[in-house]
Amino acid sequence: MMTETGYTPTPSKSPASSKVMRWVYIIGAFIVLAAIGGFFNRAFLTPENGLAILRAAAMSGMVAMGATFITLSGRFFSLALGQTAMFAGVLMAVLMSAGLPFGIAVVLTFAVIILLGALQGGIIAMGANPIVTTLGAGAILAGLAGLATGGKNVPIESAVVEWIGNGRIIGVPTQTWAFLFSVAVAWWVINKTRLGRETILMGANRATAEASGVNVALITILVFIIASIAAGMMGIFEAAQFNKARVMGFDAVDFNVIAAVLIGGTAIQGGRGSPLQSALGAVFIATVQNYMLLLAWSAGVRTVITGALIVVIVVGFHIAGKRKGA
Amino acid sequence: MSNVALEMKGISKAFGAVQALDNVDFELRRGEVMALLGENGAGKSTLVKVLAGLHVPETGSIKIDGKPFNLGTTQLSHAAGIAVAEQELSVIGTLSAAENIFLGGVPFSGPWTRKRLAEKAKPYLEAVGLGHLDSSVPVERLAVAERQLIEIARLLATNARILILDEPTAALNDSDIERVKALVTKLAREGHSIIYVTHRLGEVFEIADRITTLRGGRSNPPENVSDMTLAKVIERMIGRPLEEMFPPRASGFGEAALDLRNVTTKALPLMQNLKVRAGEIVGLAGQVGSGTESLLRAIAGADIVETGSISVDGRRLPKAHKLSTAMKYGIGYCSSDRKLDGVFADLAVSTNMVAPSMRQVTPRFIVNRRRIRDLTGRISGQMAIDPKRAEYRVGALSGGNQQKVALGKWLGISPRVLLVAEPTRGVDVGARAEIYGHLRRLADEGMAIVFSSSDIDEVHGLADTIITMYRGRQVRTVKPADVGNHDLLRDITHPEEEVA
Amino acid sequence: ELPGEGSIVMFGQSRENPYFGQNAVGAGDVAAEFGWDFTYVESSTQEAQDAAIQQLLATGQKPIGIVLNPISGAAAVASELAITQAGIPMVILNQVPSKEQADLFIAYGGVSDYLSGQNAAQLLVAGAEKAGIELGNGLVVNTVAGHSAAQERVAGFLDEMARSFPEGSEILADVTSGGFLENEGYAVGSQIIPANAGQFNWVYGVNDALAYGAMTAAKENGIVPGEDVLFVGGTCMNATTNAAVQAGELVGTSVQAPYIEGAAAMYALVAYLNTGEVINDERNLSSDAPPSIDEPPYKWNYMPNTMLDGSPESYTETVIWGKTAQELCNYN
Amino acid sequence: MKFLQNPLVQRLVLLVVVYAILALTVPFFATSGNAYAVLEASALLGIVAAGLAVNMLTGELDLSVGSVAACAGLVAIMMSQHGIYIAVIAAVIPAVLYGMLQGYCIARLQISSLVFTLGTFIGVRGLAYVISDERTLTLALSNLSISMSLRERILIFSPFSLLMIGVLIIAGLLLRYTRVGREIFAIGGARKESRAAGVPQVRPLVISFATSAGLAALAGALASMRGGSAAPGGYETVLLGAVTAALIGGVSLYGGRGSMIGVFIGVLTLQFLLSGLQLLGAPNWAANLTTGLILLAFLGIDLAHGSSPVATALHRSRVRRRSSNTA
Ligand SMILES: Nc1ncnc2c1ncn2[C@@H]1O[C@H](COP(=O)(O)OP(=O)(O)OP(=O)(O)O)[C@@H](O)[C@H]1O
Ligand SMILES: Nc1ncnc2c1ncn2[C@@H]1O[C@H](COP(=O)(O)OP(=O)(O)OP(=O)(O)O)[C@@H](O)[C@H]1O
Ligand SMILES: [Mg+2]
Ligand SMILES: [Mg+2]
Repeated sequence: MMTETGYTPTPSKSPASSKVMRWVYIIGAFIVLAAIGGFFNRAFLTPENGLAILRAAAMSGMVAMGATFITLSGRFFSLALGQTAMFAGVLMAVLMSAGLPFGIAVVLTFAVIILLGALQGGIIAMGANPIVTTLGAGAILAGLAGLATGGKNVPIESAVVEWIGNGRIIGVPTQTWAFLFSVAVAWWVINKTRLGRETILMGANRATAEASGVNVALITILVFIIASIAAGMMGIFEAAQFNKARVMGFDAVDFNVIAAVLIGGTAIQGGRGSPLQSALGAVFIATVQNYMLLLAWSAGVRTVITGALIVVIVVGFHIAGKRKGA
Repeated sequence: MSNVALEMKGISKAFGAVQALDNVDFELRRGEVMALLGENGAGKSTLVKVLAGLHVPETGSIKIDGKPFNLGTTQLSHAAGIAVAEQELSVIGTLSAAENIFLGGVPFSGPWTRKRLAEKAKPYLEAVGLGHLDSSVPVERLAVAERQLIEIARLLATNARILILDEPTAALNDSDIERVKALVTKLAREGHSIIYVTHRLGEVFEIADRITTLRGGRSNPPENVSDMTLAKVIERMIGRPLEEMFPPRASGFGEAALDLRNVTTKALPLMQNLKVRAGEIVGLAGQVGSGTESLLRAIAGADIVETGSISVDGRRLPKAHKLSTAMKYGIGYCSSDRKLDGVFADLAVSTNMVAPSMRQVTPRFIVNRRRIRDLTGRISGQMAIDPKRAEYRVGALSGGNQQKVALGKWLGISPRVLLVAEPTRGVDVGARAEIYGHLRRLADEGMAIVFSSSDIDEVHGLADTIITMYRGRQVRTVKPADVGNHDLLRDITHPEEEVA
Repeated sequence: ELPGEGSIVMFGQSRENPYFGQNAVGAGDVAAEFGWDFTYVESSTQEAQDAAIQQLLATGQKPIGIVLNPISGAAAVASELAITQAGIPMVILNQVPSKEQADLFIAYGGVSDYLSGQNAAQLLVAGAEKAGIELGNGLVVNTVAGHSAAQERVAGFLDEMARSFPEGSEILADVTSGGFLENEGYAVGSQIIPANAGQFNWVYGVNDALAYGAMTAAKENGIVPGEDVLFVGGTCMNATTNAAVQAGELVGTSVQAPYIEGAAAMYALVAYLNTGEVINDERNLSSDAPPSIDEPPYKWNYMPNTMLDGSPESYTETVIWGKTAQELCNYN
Repeated sequence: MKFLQNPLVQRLVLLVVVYAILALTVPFFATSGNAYAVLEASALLGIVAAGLAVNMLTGELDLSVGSVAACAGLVAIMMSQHGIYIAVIAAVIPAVLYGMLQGYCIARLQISSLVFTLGTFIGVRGLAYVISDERTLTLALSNLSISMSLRERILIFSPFSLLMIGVLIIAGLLLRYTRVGREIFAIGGARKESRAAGVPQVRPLVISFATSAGLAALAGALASMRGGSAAPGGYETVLLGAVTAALIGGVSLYGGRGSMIGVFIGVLTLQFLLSGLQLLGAPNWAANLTTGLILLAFLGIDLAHGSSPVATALHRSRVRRRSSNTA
């Protein structure tokens, strides 16, 4: 009874091949960038500089790994990640200055961070708008941290923390390892686990996901927990490097993270994208910044170019995605 | 002066690899109703959109009243006297009826005050039989049929001579359909030329003067309705005669698989009882709003069951169960709105197929690729879905194939009970027969199936047991052999006179 | 005739920044000394600060004096004019107003960032002599773009360097970072230091934290601070940077204490309230004791910017207005 | 009691409650001087929020308003020697053109404005640094009379705050009573349907982005001249403030719902709180905490009614409880 059609698959529509093309584009962009970079500045193409770029991408990169889950799940993004990072650092420092050993302080900190993520996810699962919820949550976290510290930096004294902040493993800083590790974990979770699959399903169409038995409330809570953990990790690394937790200096985190996710080509509506792409997005931004820094361009010019590049890249992804046959 | 209002010659339009329109010729005379027919994906809507100025064809010429015309923007198409009500409902819920009428480029100068709008909108609303309406109420508060009529009122307000209606009755009740049909006839009599797109082939014989069929993007020459039969129309559409629309019925049933006792929900305050045996297909016949879909929603857990009990294979579902609980008891549910909650249009066919079976394909939470492959292979086989397309976006498939994916995805959890609302809404006649065949085969394999439909032929042809519903009440339960279409139609429209 | 009671309102930036927190404490302590109420109104943007000042004036409150720390540079001119027109004596701190704005305020009492930059350059030169290094080219790690105090510091630093090296010591890179703290210094340092490795032997961070962050990055790249490359910030801040100074990783520092700054501004205000006069000139305040309130304040009163050579003794033995450098250099 | 379900009424009630609490607890709060100061402080936020609300009504969000305001402020200060009118015009016209271009791109590409304006948000900020040479620009002392004239007190108003009220009224009328206004609501509430209905898609978006950029520039230019200075890094928080005010005022992030009266209520609610805290000399974190709590409180209102998941869950548990009682 099947209708006969003389249909032959054309490569341009095959999702597998368009995925390959996407990677070809991304990697191509990096190669072009590297070539131009190396041409104008010899220092750009050195291994040291490569490491420096990875290190520069590491902080917002690791948070972007968590944030990608939120975007993929169709809950847009969180505007509380910077504050979560700050709060995690402050909380750990406060606990340690109260005399708790590092291990316990870290466990307690993450317990609180997980709770905070779960609370936000829970409110959003109840039907609240994610942007408004996280905007509010971020403001409250900033308020609480200010209240707890009176605005003072909180010093941390611990050899372990010192190592976490400044250690190197085979010459590569701990932060870079943490970034690579979170990329691997995020990739694995998205591609190889039920949670990952259900996150994508929910982002692609929440109503269908629910009708197919996906527990969207649970997934919502989990993705916000994951993002909070990633932010908490960053906060602890930030605090560890200079042995003190600070209340200021996390304003740009949210935007850097969102930029990494979007430049990586993850769709803002959810359901399409991957943590690997976000990681590349973060590295890409870091590379461009690094290059302009090495040429000692003024901050204004650097900012203009960063903005213009973001526009060009997101528009490029958008057009490529449409051509694929939306 | 000839009486040809619109002439299109050699129109072609491709979307990437899909040749949606392939050298299409089309002609429309003054004052006639031209039915535009074809399978899903045949190119009907694309042709309509070319006329609306939404698509620019790659080749071809268009003449209006004998003069060549360049379309390509909605403004040009307006200027040419063409007005289109597209397939998707296009009224804006938050705005009022009057505002909706004047928004789409219809002239209205001066301030848009409530009073002025109401005054100017009145004649158009009257023309479509909505003269009584308070035109300042947001249309989201109106019934679907009224919204459809407002769309037509908007066409009239443009003073266009050529009106195009793309599946205006797809989502309407029989009685509302009558309103639309009467209106179309009246407008044609008043001198409008009308292109009427539909999958309800019966309508064609009532209101159309001529028929143009499209098949795979190519056009057949127009034919007079009076020269045609239903079988001939179908043959033009699918390129071969349709032997059997409906599969043979079951010979016997098994144990009771689904049992509802005194169930009520907010939408269904009257108690509902229902028994469905393994292997049985129960058809709930009723108009939109009659409660047929609400009953399915109640069983599926999409609506909250306030009182009463539901059991599957003798196991009683918990009170006020959720969708996911129903699933665990072996209930699969396809709503009538595929795009909304039936498929993931942007994801691959294979991903869609395994969505309800996450537990099976991710044992210990880890994705098992082999299981996914096995399951998609099995479903593709059972539902006759081309396995080569397993990695395609579902949104790129035809309506019929999308519906097969929406149904087939349930096979992974081997449901005891399958609930299907409007199994063939917007699905063309060939794919329709195919879907009926699949449903029957699933029943034969031991599933209990309940479907709801506002299409009486469908219920009569497919169901083993028919339940008619009217305003949330089960009017009666009958065997198809014992009733005619006529009785069913009366039951679902005005049952009072008959039922004691 | 000093008022026996009254209130002082200080407008400033968020006390979540420890520097401004100490500003407030320093000013508040002096106000308390004279028995006055002290309110600190904090804002995070210039518009918000303007609004807060407007609100104070509009509600008819009449403090005996106002201390103003404009959010950005000379940005608060309109608010200053409004306060002056309302007849409330106002002193400014933290951002030196230009001479043209002299009519808009009673006196300035606070840092001279130009001096801070000069001090840093002198520390660098002295450090190089001590380590036996001939200064060559260098890098500057700046703070956020458009920060006027930092621009002053760099100007002072460069002028002083030009005096010491008339033939020119080249700046290879002058880069802005995202903030004021170690992390930000590290973020840019970790990129420009490996890229310019071997071509420079000094780094100026516009404060000790930025210099320290850059220094950390340098160490990670195998550079020995104090031997291969000299690092200087010139504003003591916290335990970490102090330890680095004492270890010779930063070549000395100077005490530019926010606590003293707040006090300096208040003393200028008190002296004016007491005498009703201002001497239209500038002076560097002595580090021994606060200025006398019986003499009129100068129009521009620069707080002490005492250099420390980096020895532990220099921290414990240097005393400014009764507080040791050790105390004053531990606010962050 | 039915009118209490009107979201606008709920918001008005909240505004009154906030005012009453502050008036009773904060000294000087309930003075006419403070009313003037609050309105004056609202002017910047109000004008930006009016433009952004038009933008949100179309279902879009222009993240670049803060950067545009900063650029406009710088231009206005640079041009101030030619007088206030020239300065404002010189600041606003390029912004309007920029907004039109941005709206055109977004409409034609059919790209999410959140994604697109993330880039312009950063790029235009960079432009501010470039045109100012990374310095804060100040009004020449001889031009400070501009500043004074903008804040001159008329009862409880100033020219600036009157302008804000005027902008809100005009925007409200245009939205309500013109075709373009209705188109803005249409494409915001129902993008797909409106396209099918033949509502032009490009024009309303061009207008909406021109409005958000133009009003941001107007507000930035006037606020900078009122304050006597413009910093390239300025107005960074105005986006968040304006969005918050619009949300408090009931403008939907998904488009199609909201009103200028709501925006005004939102702006005032926010400004009352900030002003109250300021009068108390409260630290920054207190403002953070309050804003956060207010936002969450509004989520509460929105969650409580309708068919939100939480309402469904409550209903479900009510049914279960009832049936276990009767069983
Ligand atoms: N915008 C588009 N991009 C890509 N392909 C398209 C687009 N619009 C239509 N098509 C494809 O063109 C073909 C013709 O589609 P069209 O919508 O005209 O069919 P139809 O006859 O109206 O079908 P139905 O009865 O389901 O409404 C189909 O294969 C369809 O999927
Ligand atoms: N939106 C779209 N974008 C790209 N390709 C499409 C789109 N819609 C349909 N197609 C492709 O166009 C071709 C023709 O579509 P059509 O609807 O005729 O499919 P079909 O196999 O005949 O299904 P059925 O018999 O169930 O109607 C199909 O191969 C389909 O994959
Ligand atoms: Mg087909
Ligand atoms: Mg169609």
